[in-house]
Amino acid sequence: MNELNILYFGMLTDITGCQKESFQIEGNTPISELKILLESKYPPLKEVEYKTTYNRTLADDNLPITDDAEIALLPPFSGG
Amino acid sequence: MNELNILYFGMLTDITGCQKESFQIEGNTPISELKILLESKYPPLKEVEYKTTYNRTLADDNLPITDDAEIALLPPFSGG
Amino acid sequence: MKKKKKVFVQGAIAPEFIAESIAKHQTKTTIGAHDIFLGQVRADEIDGKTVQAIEYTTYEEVAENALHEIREATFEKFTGLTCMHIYHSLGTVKAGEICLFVFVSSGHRTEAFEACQYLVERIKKEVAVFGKEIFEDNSYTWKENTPA
Amino acid sequence: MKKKKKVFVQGAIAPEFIAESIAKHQTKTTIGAHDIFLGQVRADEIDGKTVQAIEYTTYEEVAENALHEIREATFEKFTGLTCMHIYHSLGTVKAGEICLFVFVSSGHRTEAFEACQYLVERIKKEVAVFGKEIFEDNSYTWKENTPA
Repeated sequence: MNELNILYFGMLTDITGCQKESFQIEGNTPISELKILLESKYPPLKEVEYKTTYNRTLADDNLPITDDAEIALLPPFSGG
Repeated sequence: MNELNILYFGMLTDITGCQKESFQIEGNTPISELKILLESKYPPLKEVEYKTTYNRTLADDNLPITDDAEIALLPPFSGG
Repeated sequence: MKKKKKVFVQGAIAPEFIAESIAKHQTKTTIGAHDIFLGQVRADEIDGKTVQAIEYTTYEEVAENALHEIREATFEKFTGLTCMHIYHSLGTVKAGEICLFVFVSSGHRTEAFEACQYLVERIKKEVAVFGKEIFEDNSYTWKENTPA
Repeated sequence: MKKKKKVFVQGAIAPEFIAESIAKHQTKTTIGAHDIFLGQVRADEIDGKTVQAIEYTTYEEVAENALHEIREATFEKFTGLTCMHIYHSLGTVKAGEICLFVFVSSGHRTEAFEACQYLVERIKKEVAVFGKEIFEDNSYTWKENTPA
């Protein structure tokens, strides 16, 4: 099992009601699977666009999560 | 006869040695004729590029000078 | 690899800070042109309510990595650049105040213009900053950036 | 026809003056983007001598007429502009100091960028200003503008 620290930003915090949470998953779970788990916990996540980082680097959906990691869900950026 | 006040700017003042001078010409002389007169007074003027204004408006060579006017010779601009 | 420069500042960017940045460049006498972009918070009206302020948050390490990469790419693309400075606000910035300051210097004007615009587009698109537009009644909406 | 605005200032343009201009725009809350171009005098080396300063002269009425026309044309071409300010130095401006300050503001960034660059190109090309580059030994050469 991997112990994940999941961070939510911007409008996603309105959906999750929190900015971070802990989450346990099987070793080698791909990002795409984690997204399905989170989207079933927070159904409105399915309706919005977001990117995912794995240990602070943008990650593709098929990347497997191989360690205790920091995962972040980032909605479209709106700086400036 | 028209009494002209002729102004020189920028590098042209190196050629003429002055920034302004008075000059008398026949009525209805076109700008082109005035330029020939000035270029014969200051031969290096023939070698340089310049524009002419007639009473503070850019003037074509064929425009006749019909009054006592302010004529200026302007080399290429180099502001900024 | 150059060291990562400090980009994020708490609250609005003061005009005096911009003046100091400009003044610091007066010893660099190969510079002929500066282009400065400033983002200012608009009091937009949205569904009958007026934006009073934007509250900015960031995923700081991820944003700084992106900024570092953008900076390096800009120096590579515009080889005549002398300097480049980027500052972005975090926290609350009121309508009329400045939240983004991008400052590019070069020998000649065309590179300064092009590099500045290139930087601003990439910053808006690629840097993990989130703006929350706050209305007078403390309700809010999440800011969306328009494409250039 | 709007009244002609004062463009020419004696000597260098101070960073504090730029800060004050920026601060004055903080009450205009429809502005989302400012683009500022600054021309700075370069210490160019020409035939082994180094430029210490540029001395600017103008045919003031003709220059102001051209600037007025450029300003009107810019407002017509870029209809989303909120403000436009142009300042140019006359007299001596030392290397490292600022001689041109063009300041454009609009709701969104693209117009500010495009209008500012458009203005700077037209000013350099169409406004009767003449720069004399002064070397350390008080000899000089007449400045020539490069096309963009």
